[in-house]
Amino acid sequence: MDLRYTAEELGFAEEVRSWVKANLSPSTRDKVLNAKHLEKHDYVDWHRKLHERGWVVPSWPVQYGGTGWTTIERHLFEEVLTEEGAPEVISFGVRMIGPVLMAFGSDAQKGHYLPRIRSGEDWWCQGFSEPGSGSDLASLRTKAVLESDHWIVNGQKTWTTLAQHADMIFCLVRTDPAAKKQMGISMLLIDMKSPGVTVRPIITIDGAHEVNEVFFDDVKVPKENLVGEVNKGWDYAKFLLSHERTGIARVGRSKRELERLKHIAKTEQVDGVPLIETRAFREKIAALEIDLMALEISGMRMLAAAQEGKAPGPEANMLKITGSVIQQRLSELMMEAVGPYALPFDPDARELGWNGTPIGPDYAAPLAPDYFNYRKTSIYGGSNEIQRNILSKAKLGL
Amino acid sequence: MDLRYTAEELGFAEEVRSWVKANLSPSTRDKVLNAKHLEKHDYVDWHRKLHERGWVVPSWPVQYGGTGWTTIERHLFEEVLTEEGAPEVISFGVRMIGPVLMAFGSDAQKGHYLPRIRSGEDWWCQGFSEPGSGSDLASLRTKAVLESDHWIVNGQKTWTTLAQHADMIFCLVRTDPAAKKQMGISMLLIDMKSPGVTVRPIITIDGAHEVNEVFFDDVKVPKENLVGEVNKGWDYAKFLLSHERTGIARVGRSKRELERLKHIAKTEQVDGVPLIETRAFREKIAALEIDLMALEISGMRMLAAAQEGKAPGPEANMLKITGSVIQQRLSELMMEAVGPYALPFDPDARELGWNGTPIGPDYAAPLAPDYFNYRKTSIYGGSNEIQRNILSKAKLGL
Amino acid sequence: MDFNLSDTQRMLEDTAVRLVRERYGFEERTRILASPDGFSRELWALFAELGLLGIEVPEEHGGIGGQFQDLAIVLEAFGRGLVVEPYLPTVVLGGGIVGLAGSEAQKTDILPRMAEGKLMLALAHGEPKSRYTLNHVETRAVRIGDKFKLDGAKSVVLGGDCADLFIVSARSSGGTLDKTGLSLFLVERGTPGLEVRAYANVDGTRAAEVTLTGVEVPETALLGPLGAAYPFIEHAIDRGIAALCAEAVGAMAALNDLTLDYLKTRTQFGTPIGSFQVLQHRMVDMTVALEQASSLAILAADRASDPKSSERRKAISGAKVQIGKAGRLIGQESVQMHGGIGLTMEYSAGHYFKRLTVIDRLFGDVDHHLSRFADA
Amino acid sequence: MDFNLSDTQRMLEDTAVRLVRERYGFEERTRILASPDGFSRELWALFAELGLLGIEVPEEHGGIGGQFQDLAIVLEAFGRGLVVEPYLPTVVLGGGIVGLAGSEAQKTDILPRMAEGKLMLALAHGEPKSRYTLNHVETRAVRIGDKFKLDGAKSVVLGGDCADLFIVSARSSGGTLDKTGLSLFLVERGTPGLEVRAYANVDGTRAAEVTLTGVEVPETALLGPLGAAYPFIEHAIDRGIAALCAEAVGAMAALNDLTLDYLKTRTQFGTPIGSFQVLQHRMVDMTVALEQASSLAILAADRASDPKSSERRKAISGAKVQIGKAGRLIGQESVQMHGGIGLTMEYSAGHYFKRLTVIDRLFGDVDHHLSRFADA
Repeated sequence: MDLRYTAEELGFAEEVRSWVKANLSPSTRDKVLNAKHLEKHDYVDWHRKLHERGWVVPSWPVQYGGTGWTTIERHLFEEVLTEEGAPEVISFGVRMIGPVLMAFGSDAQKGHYLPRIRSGEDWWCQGFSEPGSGSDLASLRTKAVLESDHWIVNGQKTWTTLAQHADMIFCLVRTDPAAKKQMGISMLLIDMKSPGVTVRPIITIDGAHEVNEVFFDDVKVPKENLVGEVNKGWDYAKFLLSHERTGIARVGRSKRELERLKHIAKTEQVDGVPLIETRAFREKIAALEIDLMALEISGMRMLAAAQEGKAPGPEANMLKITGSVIQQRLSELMMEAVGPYALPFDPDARELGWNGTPIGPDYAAPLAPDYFNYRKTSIYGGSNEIQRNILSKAKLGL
Repeated sequence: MDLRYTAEELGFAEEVRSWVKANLSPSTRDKVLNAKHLEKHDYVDWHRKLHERGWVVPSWPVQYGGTGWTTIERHLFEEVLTEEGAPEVISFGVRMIGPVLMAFGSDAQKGHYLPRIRSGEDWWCQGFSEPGSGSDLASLRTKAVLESDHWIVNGQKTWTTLAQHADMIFCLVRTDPAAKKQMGISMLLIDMKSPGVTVRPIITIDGAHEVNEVFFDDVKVPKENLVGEVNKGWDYAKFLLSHERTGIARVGRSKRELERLKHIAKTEQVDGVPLIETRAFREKIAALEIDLMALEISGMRMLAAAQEGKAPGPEANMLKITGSVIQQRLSELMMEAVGPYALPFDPDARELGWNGTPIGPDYAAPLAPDYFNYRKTSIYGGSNEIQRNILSKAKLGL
Repeated sequence: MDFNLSDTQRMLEDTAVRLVRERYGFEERTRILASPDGFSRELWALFAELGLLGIEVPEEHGGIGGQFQDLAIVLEAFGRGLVVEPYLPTVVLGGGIVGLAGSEAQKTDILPRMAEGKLMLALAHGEPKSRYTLNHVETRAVRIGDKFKLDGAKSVVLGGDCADLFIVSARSSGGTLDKTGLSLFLVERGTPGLEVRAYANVDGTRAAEVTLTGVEVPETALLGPLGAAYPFIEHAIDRGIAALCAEAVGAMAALNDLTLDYLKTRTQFGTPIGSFQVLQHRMVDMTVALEQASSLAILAADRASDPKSSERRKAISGAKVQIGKAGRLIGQESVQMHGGIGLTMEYSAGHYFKRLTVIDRLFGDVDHHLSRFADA
Repeated sequence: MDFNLSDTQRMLEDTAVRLVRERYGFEERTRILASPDGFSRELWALFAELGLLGIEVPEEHGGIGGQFQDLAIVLEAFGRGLVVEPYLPTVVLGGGIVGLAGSEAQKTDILPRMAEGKLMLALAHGEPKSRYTLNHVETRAVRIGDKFKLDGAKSVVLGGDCADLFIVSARSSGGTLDKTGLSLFLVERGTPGLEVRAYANVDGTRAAEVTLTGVEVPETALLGPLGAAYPFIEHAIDRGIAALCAEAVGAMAALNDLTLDYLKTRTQFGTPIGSFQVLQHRMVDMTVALEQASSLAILAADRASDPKSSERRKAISGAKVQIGKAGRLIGQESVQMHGGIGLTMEYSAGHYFKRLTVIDRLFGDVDHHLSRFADA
């Protein structure tokens, strides 16, 4: 038992760090580190750079372009990228549909889509939730009917993240209305440019356009875009979600945000004393930092177990709960830190290259909106209530 | 709308206060104010004094010896007595079985028991809970069978508070095994000296003997000791519990305990600074004091509504939840305040007249044991989980 | 001790509640927010007509000569409707400080126009570095002959976007954190050297950054005693806090109702989500939190007019702490129980959440008032 | 980075777990608590036999020359069994500080006897007024010829009831709160002027108030450098905290198991209470709290031997905070879910609750370590 990184591990981290410093565009870095809005090209350019270096899909099997790193190395890689202000690689392709296709896709699908996911040519989004189907995903109604060599899809998806940028969407659709719930669902790969697909923005209370409604009106989808077998979609979705959860603790991101919080708390003053020196706030930061230290080690213990071949079990659900609460708490403390200047709504100040005078300190504009926005972390990817239900059954046997 | 007491109300309070100062025994007062153990005579002597003064059952109708005070006056009366260190009047007779007998008892029962409750001649205890029937009270099994002119009672009650002092017990017993749950229950008045009644102490983790198991082995109870009608016991119990809940917020007691907490926090020092001057602890006290201020006003709003004739509804359940949490928090902060000296178990120091040297400060001995003991406040009288179930139905309609 | 509403209070409650119900639906509010002013001058005129702008204004000045509790009752109703009109800045803060510190002449000049809805006010006190410290004032006032010259900056001035008249605090003596040496001045919009940068807040209300560069005002613009305005400022802000507490109680009550209704109507797994015990108990805790907060909001309103500042402080800061905590719990839990829909612009829950979040930031957050309470 | 147990650790875990399972049932423990000593000398001898008293003791001194993590593994098992034998006072604190500060001669004299179970130790450092401040020492040490004279009082000395040898901290120079000027002395039970008032703690473990009145010890009794003992004391206590964290993890795991079992077996309303969603979610939160606390207990054990005190402090204090919070949550919730039975002497849940409560008070509570962490 030894909780320190080996010299090799530290050397690896340094190699990654110097490469990132050399290759990450300064403007993208600035946006990420200062919570400004990223545009599509910020994501895509970085994705391409990683692809060229062969580092875009570390967790994939080597034959599909994976790096063959140890879990610790993968952890360090994520950590360094995040710390250096690299944009997150959009997970829908790399972490979600990619692994599903490797496990259940046809050779044609693997041959066509996996390289395009790696190269960033296809931007994927996820078509699971529907207005009537949130926590109860299996009640979804969007239906697909096979007519000769096409599926005809009708229905509506919602909360579709960044659908406005997407080239492809993987959808859960009902293909057997007679079968009960989970049984009649299939997974389809749909081109967003298909006639009959309409994307409608949902503006959230922070004023951002991040999620969308996606409508399907007699959309024709080639027969061969079915993933695996018909009516087996639910199994593929569960497989996919278990992969999603492992990334969802966001330890690296939270460590970076903790530094931003400390920076703000050092700059803000209360009666001439830096906020970070005032007991109450100082100890709120400390309590959060301790929770984060614990989460990081919990995460590594899970990775170590995974290294031993154990699949991420209920531990992943625990990480999701704790990780989401820590992200929310960080955003809340940053908002508190800036005091009355949390009030002004100053969206322009979040756009790169805007050169007006900010209202209040230059870090103030994103704080309240991000606090509002981050309430989502305990809702999406299976709400924390659902996580507790799962844990109560799977881990506690209740 | 005016939240200040009128001159009359304040005058009344002063009258009560000077009477208490003149009549409460100093040794009893010392025990109450310093969390020492009270003996039976402390309760009984005080009860008699109140009885002589005609103040022992303020909430009773005048024809039964009540004072006819307004709810505000009753509130002030309780407040002053508590503040001055008077022992609580044991509620089983005055607040529980008394009102039940007035509402449902026979004339003979009223004529015999009510005067003895007022005078303190009978010490009552409550026979509701059973080992298998806690939150699910209606599942109780103790049974009573009518044989000619006696009920033959067999079974076991538990968590019976101060049964070791009791002359009488009011019991819920199953009189119709066939009827389902609530329907087959009756209420019996049982003399604790009856052959076949055995009291077994339960020692709690604070080392105290406060609760007991009470066993009934072919106990003969005169037919006329049935309260009201046979198999109606559940209704009487519900009536009784609704009366119990109103007192359970313990605002006066908590205000007194808050002062004790502040006294301890002023005496304890951290690196030469009084604990109460250190930010973290100072603000923990403040947060609790604020909750208590709110609870006091919530309680008075309920009283005012009661004055208007509205019966104490779900508000009482809310007071119970908040009141119990505040009592527990107070005991916890007192324990925290004394630091390492919370560890020694020093029961002798809690007995009056013990003149050894205490281990650590003289106020230390009761603190950890009382913290342990006060966990009961969220369990008894209907656990806070049960209170929430009731509120969710009765107030929210869920 | 008496918890009953007076007849005036019943009347005001009916008026305000009906006004909100009939004229302030979610769509109407959305339209108002989207309008150039960000509030409705038409409704403002209606407020005046109904006497809501002159509740505390003495009858001889065209008001109804009521007390602070009467105001609180209207604010609770406004909280339920998330009313964005600048009632707090103009009536509670502006009208309040004129009433506390103003000369008869100033009251006679200002209060009737305010009550008629012809004059909007803003208290320009907070500064870029003052955070929640009321005695932190860097803006300077220098007497030059029969004039005062004002220089400095005021931040997040509520209602500063539309105010016709600013009540500006400035320091004529002492250091940045001294409680003595503060004075108040009446500065009309348009006065040379007065620059107003208006903006919307995250909750849709409006405010402004105000800078004063060599602003000259006559001696008659002095409101209250020279160099001794601090007690008036603190009292006026305490009244503002009591008003915010009443508004918050209304907003929390509405949000609890909305969430309870959602629990009863939203079905998942073939049953209303309100049938899940976990959500039931959490909804109960939100209800208890509201009950506790309401009690202290009532106390705060009762003590708001109390000149004894230490007793007032305990009541006001205690209430602000309780409101801050309850607003956070109810806001976050309501959004959580609603799920995604609770975070969208198109649904009202998220707007209540934002307003409650803003209220916790106004005039001192939970930490600030916890320590003020402890020190009172 | 490696989270796997070494072979020694697996072996020790098996030994300790079996020992607790076979020899430390609830009835057995109750008997032990009721005995005059309040612990079992027979079991103590068994500990020695199994090598548990000499885990960190170098092989040449009759130990197995293991590391602190090995110790932590035993303590976790002891936590599961609520073992009351003075393992922490003698082996972790006493043996620890001798190992850190002792001369070869002192180690050779003390450690073998400790490992054989022939010598019990107690670190007498805390004082009536010191609370959790390690540098608060009023006990004085004055050199008189070739002797030291010690005067002062030590409070809540863990294991002081049965210690054969006390390690006493005293001040040979400086003011009450100075970190310099502290020294450590070995004082044998029975030394004239050494008075020991033994008692039981609320959790059944034992301690003593120790007073020193003109206690004379030879120069050879000096442990470590004269006037420079503070770093050793802080390190020894940090090790003690790491050990408590490991013990607490064991106790919390056992209490969670006990509560989960109760949820599955206790029926009310005709169903196991574990079928109620509210209790399910709260049980999940207790499980998550344990997971989080375990992670930092592992970190604390990993850093306990770290001489770099600032890095060590962050790990130790962070773990103590997490353990304190988790212990409070798990202790209080377990009692609540058990109901009355959880508060009786006859059932084990309440005893776990008491031990966890005591652990939070030992060597600094949550507030103390939160601020130590923040300042580290």
